[in-house]
Parts: sequence; C-alpha cells; structure tokens
Amino acid sequence: MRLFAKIRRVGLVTEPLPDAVPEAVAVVRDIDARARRVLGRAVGIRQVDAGSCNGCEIEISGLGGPTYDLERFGLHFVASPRHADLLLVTGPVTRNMEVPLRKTWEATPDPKLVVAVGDCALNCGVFAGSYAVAGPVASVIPVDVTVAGCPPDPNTILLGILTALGRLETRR
Amino acid sequence: MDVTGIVCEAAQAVLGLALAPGVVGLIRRVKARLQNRRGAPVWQPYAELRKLFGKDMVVSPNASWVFRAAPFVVFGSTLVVYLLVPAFITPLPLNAAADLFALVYLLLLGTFALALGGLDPGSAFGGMGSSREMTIAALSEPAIALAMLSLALGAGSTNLGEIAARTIANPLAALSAGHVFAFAALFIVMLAETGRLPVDNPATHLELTMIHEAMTLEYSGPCLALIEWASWLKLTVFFTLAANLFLPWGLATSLTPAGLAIAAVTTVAKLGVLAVAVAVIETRIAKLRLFRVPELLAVSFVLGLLAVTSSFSVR
Amino acid sequence: MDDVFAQVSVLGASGVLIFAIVVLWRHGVMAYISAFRWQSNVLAALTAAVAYFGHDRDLYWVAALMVVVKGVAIPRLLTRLARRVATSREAEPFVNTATSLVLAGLLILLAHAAARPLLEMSSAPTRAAIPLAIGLLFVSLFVIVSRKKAITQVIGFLMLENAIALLAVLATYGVPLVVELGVFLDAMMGFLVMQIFVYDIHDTFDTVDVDALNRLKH
Amino acid sequence: MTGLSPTLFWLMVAGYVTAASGLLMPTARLTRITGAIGAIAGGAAGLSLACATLWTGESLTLAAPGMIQAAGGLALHLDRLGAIFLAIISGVAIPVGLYGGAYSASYEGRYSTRWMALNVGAFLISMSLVTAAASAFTFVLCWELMALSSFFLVITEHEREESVSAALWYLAMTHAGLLALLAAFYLLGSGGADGSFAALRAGAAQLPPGTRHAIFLLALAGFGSKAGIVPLHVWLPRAHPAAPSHVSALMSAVMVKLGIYGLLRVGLDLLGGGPAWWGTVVILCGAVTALTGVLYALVEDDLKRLLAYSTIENIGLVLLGVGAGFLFRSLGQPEAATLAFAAALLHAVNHAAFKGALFLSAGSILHATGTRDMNRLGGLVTRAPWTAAVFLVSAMSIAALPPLNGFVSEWLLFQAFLSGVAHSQASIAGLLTIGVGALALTGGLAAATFVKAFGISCLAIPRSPEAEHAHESPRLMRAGMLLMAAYCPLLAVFTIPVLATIIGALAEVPGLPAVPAAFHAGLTLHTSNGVAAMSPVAIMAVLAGTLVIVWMFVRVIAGRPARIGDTWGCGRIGQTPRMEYTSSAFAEPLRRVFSQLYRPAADTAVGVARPESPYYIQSMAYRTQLHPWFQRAIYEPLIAAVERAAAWTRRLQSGSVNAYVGYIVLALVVLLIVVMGF
Repeated sequence: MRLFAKIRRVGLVTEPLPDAVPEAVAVVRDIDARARRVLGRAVGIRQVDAGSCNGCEIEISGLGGPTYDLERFGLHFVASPRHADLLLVTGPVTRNMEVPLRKTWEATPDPKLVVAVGDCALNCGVFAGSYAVAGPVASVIPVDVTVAGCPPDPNTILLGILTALGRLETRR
Repeated sequence: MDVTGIVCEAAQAVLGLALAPGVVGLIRRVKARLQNRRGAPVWQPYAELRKLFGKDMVVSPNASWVFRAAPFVVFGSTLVVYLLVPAFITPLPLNAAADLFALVYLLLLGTFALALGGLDPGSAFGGMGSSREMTIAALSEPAIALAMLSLALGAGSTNLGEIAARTIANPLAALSAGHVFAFAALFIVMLAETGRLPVDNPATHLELTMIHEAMTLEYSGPCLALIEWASWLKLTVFFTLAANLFLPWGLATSLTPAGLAIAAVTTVAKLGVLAVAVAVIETRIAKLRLFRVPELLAVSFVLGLLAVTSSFSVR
Repeated sequence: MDDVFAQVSVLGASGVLIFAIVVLWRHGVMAYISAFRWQSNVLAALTAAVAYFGHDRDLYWVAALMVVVKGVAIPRLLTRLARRVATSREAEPFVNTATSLVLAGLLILLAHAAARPLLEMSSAPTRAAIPLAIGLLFVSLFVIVSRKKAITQVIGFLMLENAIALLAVLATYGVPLVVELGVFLDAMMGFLVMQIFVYDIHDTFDTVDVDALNRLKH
Repeated sequence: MTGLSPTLFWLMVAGYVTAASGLLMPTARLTRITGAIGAIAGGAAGLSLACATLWTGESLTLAAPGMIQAAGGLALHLDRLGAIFLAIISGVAIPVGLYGGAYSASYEGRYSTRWMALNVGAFLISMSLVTAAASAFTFVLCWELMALSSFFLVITEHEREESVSAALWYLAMTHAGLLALLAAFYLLGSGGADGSFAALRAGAAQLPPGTRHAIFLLALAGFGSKAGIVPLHVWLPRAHPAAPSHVSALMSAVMVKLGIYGLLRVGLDLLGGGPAWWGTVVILCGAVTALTGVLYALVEDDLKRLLAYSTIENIGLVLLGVGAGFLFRSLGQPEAATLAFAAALLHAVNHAAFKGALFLSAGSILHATGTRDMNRLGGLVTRAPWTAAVFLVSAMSIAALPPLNGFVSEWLLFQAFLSGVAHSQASIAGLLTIGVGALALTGGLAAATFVKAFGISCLAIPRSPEAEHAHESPRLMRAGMLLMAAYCPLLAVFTIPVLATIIGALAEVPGLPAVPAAFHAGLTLHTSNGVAAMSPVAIMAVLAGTLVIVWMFVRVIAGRPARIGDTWGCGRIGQTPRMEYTSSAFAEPLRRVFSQLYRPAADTAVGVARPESPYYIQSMAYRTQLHPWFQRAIYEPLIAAVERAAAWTRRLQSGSVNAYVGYIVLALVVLLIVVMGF
C-alpha cells in the first residue's frame, strides 16, 4: 500500500520532447501521422551492440525509463530481430561482431530500418584504425539514419529513430 | 444449430477478437501510469497487429509444416474456446457442444501446438520455452480440475450455460465459500496460463527468463500476429470466465436489444475492472523463480480443494 | 436468513483457514506475523458476525478482545521478538513447500471425514463450517511439526489457539465470556513463556533453529 | 443369422492358424506373406464375430468335453463383455498383420522369422480364446499359452542380453501372477462347483465373505501383474520395448487389456461385485499406477520404453474407472457405476487404437534410424513424413486433446467421478476428489510427455547421422500404420454407437442398468446429479470451420511469401544439433519439481585442458539416471532375499555322487516309514 501512495505522490514524470529542438517537435508531429500509415505506429526496436563502450547503451536504456518514455510513440524494444522493424546499432563494428550484425540484419523481416547511434557507429570514433575493428556500421549493413554524439542524449536518439520512420515512406 | 445461433456465435467471435487487444492495451496503459510513465495509448495493440500482418515472414530452414501450422491451431482453438464462453448471452447455441472440461482441453490443444512450434526450428530458446510452458500447463491442470469440480457440484452440470444460470437464479451462491475459492484458484491459474506476473513477465527481453515469449522468438509477420492475438484472446477468455461464471449478472438471457446492450456494457466493464486489477497486481509483486511456481500452483490446488470440500460440507 | 448465516460462517472459517495455508506458503517470518494478524482479525470479524446472527451480546466483547489481543498486541510482541533474534527467513523446512501445501490439503480432507460425528450432533446453522475449524487445527499442528524456527512454532501454537477459539465460536456460539478470558490469559501466558524460551534458545545457541536443541544431549 | 457365429469363429481360428503355419513355409518371403494374410483374415473374422455378438446378442457357445477330460474339458462361451475385448484384439490384429508383413523382413537372416510367425499366430489365437473361455481350466490354459508365446516373442533378439533379462523379468512376474490366479480359481471352486464359469458364478454367492475378499485380492494381484498395475509392472517397461515393434503394439495395446478383462470377469461377473473397499483399493491402485506411469514416461529417453510407461499410465486411468464402478455399485448408485465402467471400457478401446499406432510408428522410426534413443533422433517430419504424421495424430489423441478419441474417454471418466462426488458422503467424496486431481495431473503430464516424444524425435535438426539418413518405411508398413491411426478420429466420430454398444454389453451384468444417456446431438449424459453435454463431432466441425476461416483470412490480408533465414541464435555462426534441446533437457524442470520422487543421481565430469588452470574447459559430460522407488523399495530386497535362500539351498549340492545317492536312500527310507505309518 505504501508503494501506491508513493506512486500517487510522484505523479507523471514523463517529459515532453524539449522545445530546445523545435524541429524535433515538428518532425514528431508529421512523422507520427506518416509513421502510422507505414508501420501502423508500432515499431519493434532490436538494439545491437556491435562493440560499443556501452556509453550509448546507458543513454538508450534511459529511453525506456519514465523520463523519456519511448513507448508513448508506440516504440518498444523486442527480444528477437524476427519481431523487429528497426535495428538500433551502436559502436564500431568489431571483427567478432561483423557476422552477427549481418545475420541480425538478415534475420529481420522487411520492411526494416537501421539507425546507427553514436560517433563510433558513424566513423569508428576513437577506435578508428584499430586491428580489432572492421569498420563503421554503414560498411556492414545499409544504414538509414545516423545519430552523432559521444554519447548522444536520449532525446537525440529518439529524434533519430523518428526521423528514420519518416525515411521509410520516402524509401518505398 | 439454426441461423440465429450461427449469427450469435459469429458476432461473439468478432466482438471477442475486437476486444482482446483493447484489454491488453488497457493493462499496459494502467501499468505505465503506475510506473509514472505516459505510456502507449490503449489502441497500441491494434496497431501492432496491423503492422505484423503487413510484414514479411522469415522462416528457419529447419522448420517444417508443423511450424507454419502451429499458429493457426493456436489461434483457431483459442477462438473456439471463446465461442463456448458466455460473454454476452447465455445459454449459447454451442452450450451443449462442449463444457468446461472440453474448454480446458481445447486450451491445452493450443498450448500443445505452440510448444511443438517452439521446438520445430531447433533453437535452444524455443526448446526452453516449450519445456517450461508444458511444465506449468501440466502442473496447473489439477487446480483447474478442482475449481471446475466445485462449480459443477454447485450447478449440477459442467456446462457453462447451466453454471451461469444457476448463479443468476440463486445470487446467494455467489457468496458461498466454494464459489469464492474456486474463483481464487482459477485466478491464480489464469495468471500462470496466460503468462502474467508472477509466473512469467510479458515485458521481459531476457531469453533466459522467458516462458511464453521464448517459444515465439522464431515467429515473424502474420504468424507472430496470430500467436499474439491468440494469447490476448486467451487472456480475454479467462477474464470472461472469471467475470461471467462467478458474477454472471447482466448477461442477456434472451435476444432483446435492451438486454444485449446491457450485456455488452456490463461485460466490457467487468473486463476493464479485471484488467486494472491485473495491472495493479503486476505493479505490486515481483516475478517468482521458475522453481517456486509449482508452490504457487500448489496454493491454487489447495484453494480448489477447499472449494470442493466446502461444497460437500454444506451438503 | 439461516442459509445466509451458514454461507457467512463457512466463508469466514475458510478465510481463517486460508491464512494458515499462507504461513505454509510464504518464507519470511514477517509474512508469518502479518498472516497471523490477518487471521486473528478475520476470526474476530467472524465472531462478530456470529454474535449478530446468533443474537449473543457477549460475543461482541470477545470479538473486540480478539482484535486487541491477537490482532494488535501479540503481533507487536512477535515483531519485536523477530527483530531481537534477527531471523528474517524460515530456513528450509523439514518438508518442502509444495509437498507441505498438498499435505495440508489432504489434512483438510481428513478433517471433513473426521468431523462427521460432530456434524451429526450439532444442528446450528454454523455446523457446516466445523470441519474447516478442525482442518485449521490439523494444519497449525502441521506447521508446528514441520517448521524449524522457534518463532514459526510459536506462531503455529497461536494459530492452534485460534483454531480452538474458532471451533468454540462455531460449535457453541462461543463459550461464556469468563472462560474466553481465561483462554486468552492462557494464550498470553503461553506466548510469554515461549518468548522467554526463544530468547534463551537464541542466547544459548545463537540461533532459534530448534535442531540446535539436540546439542543439549551432550 | 444364428449359426453364423460358429462359422466366423472357425474362420478366425483358421486365419490365425494360417499365420502360425508360417513356420512351415519354404522361404522367408512366403512366411511373411502367410503371416500377414492369416493375421488379417483372422482379425477380420474375429471382428465380425465380436460385432455379431455385440449387436445381435446371440452368444457363441462351444464345448469339447472330450478334450483333456481330466480337467473337465474345454468350454467356450463368448458373451458381450468378452466380445468387447475380442473386438479390441481383432481390430488391432488387422493393421498389425499388415505392418508385420513388411516389418519382420528386417529380422530375416539375423533371427528366425518362422519361429516368430508361429508365436505371433499362437499369441493372437490364445488372446482371442481367453476372451471366450467359459471354464477356469480353459481360461488358465489360454492365459498360459498367451504368456508363453509372448515370452518367446520378447526373447526374439536372444543375442542382446537386454532382451534376455527383460524376458526373464517377464517370465518371473507373469508366473507369479499365474500362481495368484490359480489360487483365486481354486478358492472360487472351493464351494464344490466344477470349473465352468456358470457353476462358479452360482457358487460364488454362497462363499464366506473372507474367501470372497481373498479371491478378489488374488485376482487383482494376478491380473494386475499382467495389466501392469504398479508395483507389479516392473516387467512391462522392459519386455514391451524388447519385443519386435508390431508385437510390442500387440502386447501394449491388447494383452494388458486382458488383465482388465480378467478383473472385470472375476470381480464383477463371477463374484458379482463386493463391498466399498474393493472399489477404494482399485481406485488407489489406479491413481498410483497412472501417476507413476506418466512420471516415469516423462523422464524416459528411450522412445519405446516411454510408450511402455505411458501404457502403464493408461491402465491406471482404466483402473480409476473400474474402481469407481465397483465403488458406486456397492454404494447403490448403479447409473454412476455403469457410467464409470463404460468410461473405463471406452478408454481401453481408445488406448488400443492410439497406443497401437504409437508403437507401429515407433517401430518404423526404429526401422528408419536403427535407434530408440530420442537424444539421437530428430528431423523425421521431413524425412519420414507418413511416420511422423501417424505419430502426431496418435500422440495428440493419447494426450486427450479434442477432438480426438482419447479426449472423449477422459471426459467420461471426469463425469463419472463428478457424479460420484455429488452423491457420496464426505469420506468417499474426498477420495473421489483426490481421484479427480490425479486424473487431471496425469492428463497434463501426458500432454507434456507427448510434446517431448513427438517434438524431440520428429522435429528440428537430426541429432545423429542415423537420423540424418533416415528414410520412409515400405508401403505395407505405412498402410498398417495409417489404418491404425485412422481408428483415432473414427472412434471419436463414432463415439456414440461405440459407447451405446459398451453400455448395452454392461447391461448384461446383473445390477447394472443402462445409463439414461441421450445420444442424439452428442454425448448428453443425464446422470443423476444433473446434465452434462459434449459432442465430439460438433467440436470437430467447429474447430475445422474456424481453422479454414482463419486460414483464408490470413491468405487474404497477408499474402506475402516467406523468406528463408537461419534459426535465430543471437547471431552465432552456424547451428548444430548440439545446440538443440534434448529429451533429457526437456524433462528437466519437471524432473526437478518431482525430485523427491525420482531421486535422480547426476554426475558432471569436467575435462580441463591443463590441470593447473581449471578455467580452460575442454569437455563437459553430464550423466543422470533415476532409481525408481518401486525398484528401491520392493524388488531389490526381494531379489536379495531370494538369492540368500538360493545360496542356502546350494549347500545341498555337495557335488559328490555318494551324497546324491544318500539323498535318494534317505528319501526312500522316509517314504517307507510314512507308508508304514498309515
């Protein structure tokens, strides 16, 4: 019972997307409309750590929490690429993760999207040129949207995902 | 079965299929609010179904026709079960075709098919899911049987129509210990059978803790849609059973417009209440270890036993 | 009227019984204590109901006394005891949980068979609930037998006392107030004595695991 | 049509004799052909004889008093109760004959198929005669012939010591049972009646109650050892798998039922029922048997032994029905009694159908892969589609899934118990409630067992090269399997007539009225505690309709082709059978839940690369085995005692000739003294 009292005391903590990025709000507005047509406003996200330092993971895990609640846009993380519509890839692709990443992409049914999160995914960041690194994500699987930042904050990631949804329609 | 009968059953099937995602959406919404989140709108599950039916399918090369047939059997058997449950009118045209035992074994047919579908692609997760699902299904049978036994003892019949009619006729029976404990036992079994907390966490993404979802990891597109829809429908079936076998008031006993309207309203309201209750419970409790689940089912077995014994001590 | 009474009494008695089942299921000592608290309160409510239907003034006092003593006082003391000897969980019982639950079920069946003669004797509307009281008797004895921690056994003993009170209330609409008071005092005394024992066991063996008592042999 | 039934009877005998005459055929091929034709012809004749008896009510009576005069000659009388079981035997004999015609080919060159043919014929004929025996002597004679012929069939592969020990267990147990039977019949005859059943029936009424109880318990033990009642079942999971698969089908689907037949014949017909505790004992036996059977089937890795254990389980279910029948009859609830007996008999019929099909398909899996170990099977659904389909159908019906036949009989059992609970005093009702719980738990565990049996052995990736190169079985075997599997849906569709026939047969037994069950739309039972309605046909129809509609719906709104992609394993490279779940792994959760019963002994061997670094593991071996409680509690002490006794008597065997001559002289002297004494 104490639990529910606390729940009532705390109230709703989900923040609206910050107005600091007005285009974000604009994007969300019309993405929401178009995405509903394309993926029925229900997107399964499969997160793939292709060798990241887990900085991005920390930010991504923030997405699920009450503050940036990505479920309110009909996005949710899924347990298998078979259930996924969108791959959220982080980190420089290490040699060991090259094949798994490609297999994950193959395992995802069409139509599907890829969002590369973080500078490492974009251009291997500080790991560029390492003997253990195979290359940026784009060199392994086709990437629709990249989110820069080391690490990018949850709002930016959310914005990237929503932009990708916008791409989907234009791509077909 | 005459034309009106067929129409009634068809209408009930459509209504059930339409309601099921809403029930789950409501549970998710309330849970989100209890986690201080804004959460997805209630219609989110409908959107997911629409999306899944629109997507491609990826099938493992090891999978056989069993893998492709399983979702249809799961969906079909669950739908047939829903056709037997007095959701809006009682007695149903199919009332004499099957009773509570048939209902339970039809649900078992769905579980059986899904477990085979999980084993077929030869993935370790699928095997794990099937094994656990069958374990829980097997261990919950005795509790279900005893709960049904006490209901049947009260009504003098195992057919759902008669059971509902008896409670309508004799409201005091709803207060009897047998009734209450049968309800409690069935509620625990429902949590186990529909993969809710504390038995299985419907929101988990960690394969090693999965039970139901582990079997569906290989499914995609329309097949996945069928399985998801079937599992939501199964939840609705159990809710409707809990609502209309134990508190059948509002059910239409004749096909008058007013009666049907009342029935629709009351049933939807009952479903809503149960959904909120489940959401609250799931916020309150944590998942049990897999090997403590048998203890929970033993509790519901004892509750069923209490239900039966109290019925024959009143005698 | 009478059948409502019968239903209520069976329902209440089953409710009292359920909390004994809860003790078999849960593992934490605190859970045991709260289960006992709830059981006593349900028992008090049932007593009040019997007082209402049976038109027996004294039983209201008994009910009130139950709430005060068993619903408030004893649980408080138990909590203090548990904190003092710092045993949070019931270490593995002699019989594993699922088995003991099923055994409890069988004991309840046995109670139904055993209660036959009493049912023939009594004609009160509450008679239908008598088997459940006997079932509670068996189950709480089983709790005492099958659990290791002294505190759990104390709780088992208190539930046994509840079972006797329940039986009295159902079979004869409660014994005279004086006797009831005597039973309460008896329970309190027994409880206090046990409390002292638990303390001493704890101070002597640094555990309240009664297995340790066999160390007294040598 | 009077006078037809003797003809049918002799046709049946002729058919089975033909099957046995395979012994004399010049070539192995001819042996097979005559065996198949004979079994099919005999089965057909026997089936029509049974149907004639059941439907026209005319009962066959044959007597050969001249034969073996000392024992009062042979007497045959086929009444309806026997006819039900004759129908089971003959119905199974036809597909088994078909199947065996091809299956026994795999034994040619290794073992004597002629000898096998002779024994199969003898087995079939003796079983059929048991159902028609009308005198204690005839009964015991056929019973023993049945035991011996099946013993020789179990020991067919006489070079594998596994089957030799199985055969020895079987011989020991079945003869222990025979002793109990002889004692029972002796006591039955102690009223001064001659051996004929009619006389025994008349005499049994005058027997003192003590004797009647003794007879019942002896019969329960004797027939129980044949039916596989726990703890007298130990031979069954050994012997049934050891026999050739079509014989396993015969033994598991038919022979064990004769134990039930005997129990009904003696307990119900000859003794005419007894006090309530008879029923209680049988119900408890049934509950223990059902649960033990299914629990050990669940953790079994050997496919055929799993099926054997599940036979024990189903015998337990039948016994639950039989016991409830005895109980209700003694409590003066004849309707409920009829219902319970009918449910038991219907389940016996159904079990014959699906267990036969299961053993035939297991045989064809063995034929295709050469192994019975489920941890080495897999992927057969694509390699041997017919076998897998038969396996799936029969597995679904043994798991009591609607709309197949297994479900109908379990439903009837539930209803029988329900009507009992509604009408008995607390103690009896409590017992029956436990029975319902056991019934339900058995059903659930059986479903788990057969998900494992089918899923592990037929689905996914082959776990061994043998399974990799598996092939479909020859046409004749396929035909036999399919015919056997076809019984399952057919029995479900025609439940109503079958059940009506069974109830009609039961109405012959004194004190059992035909239960007022309305059989128009479906099974509508007007039992005394109310109404319960269920219609397998309607369920089948609705299910089929729904499936078609759903399929069309999906085709319309989602007509996209499926893409082939590897099984998802978190992106690991390649997938090998070693990553699949195995039979042992599947059963692990339940093995843990019931560990107090199983007492599993497990050991894990870890091989490390270098002893100094325990973290670089090269190999891990996990081995687990069970130590069944009945073995632990009963048989090991018993065998130890027997061996001690044997060791003691061995002291007589000094080995010196003088000693033996001495024994002879001693015996002579004692004899003379005795003779002079009197």
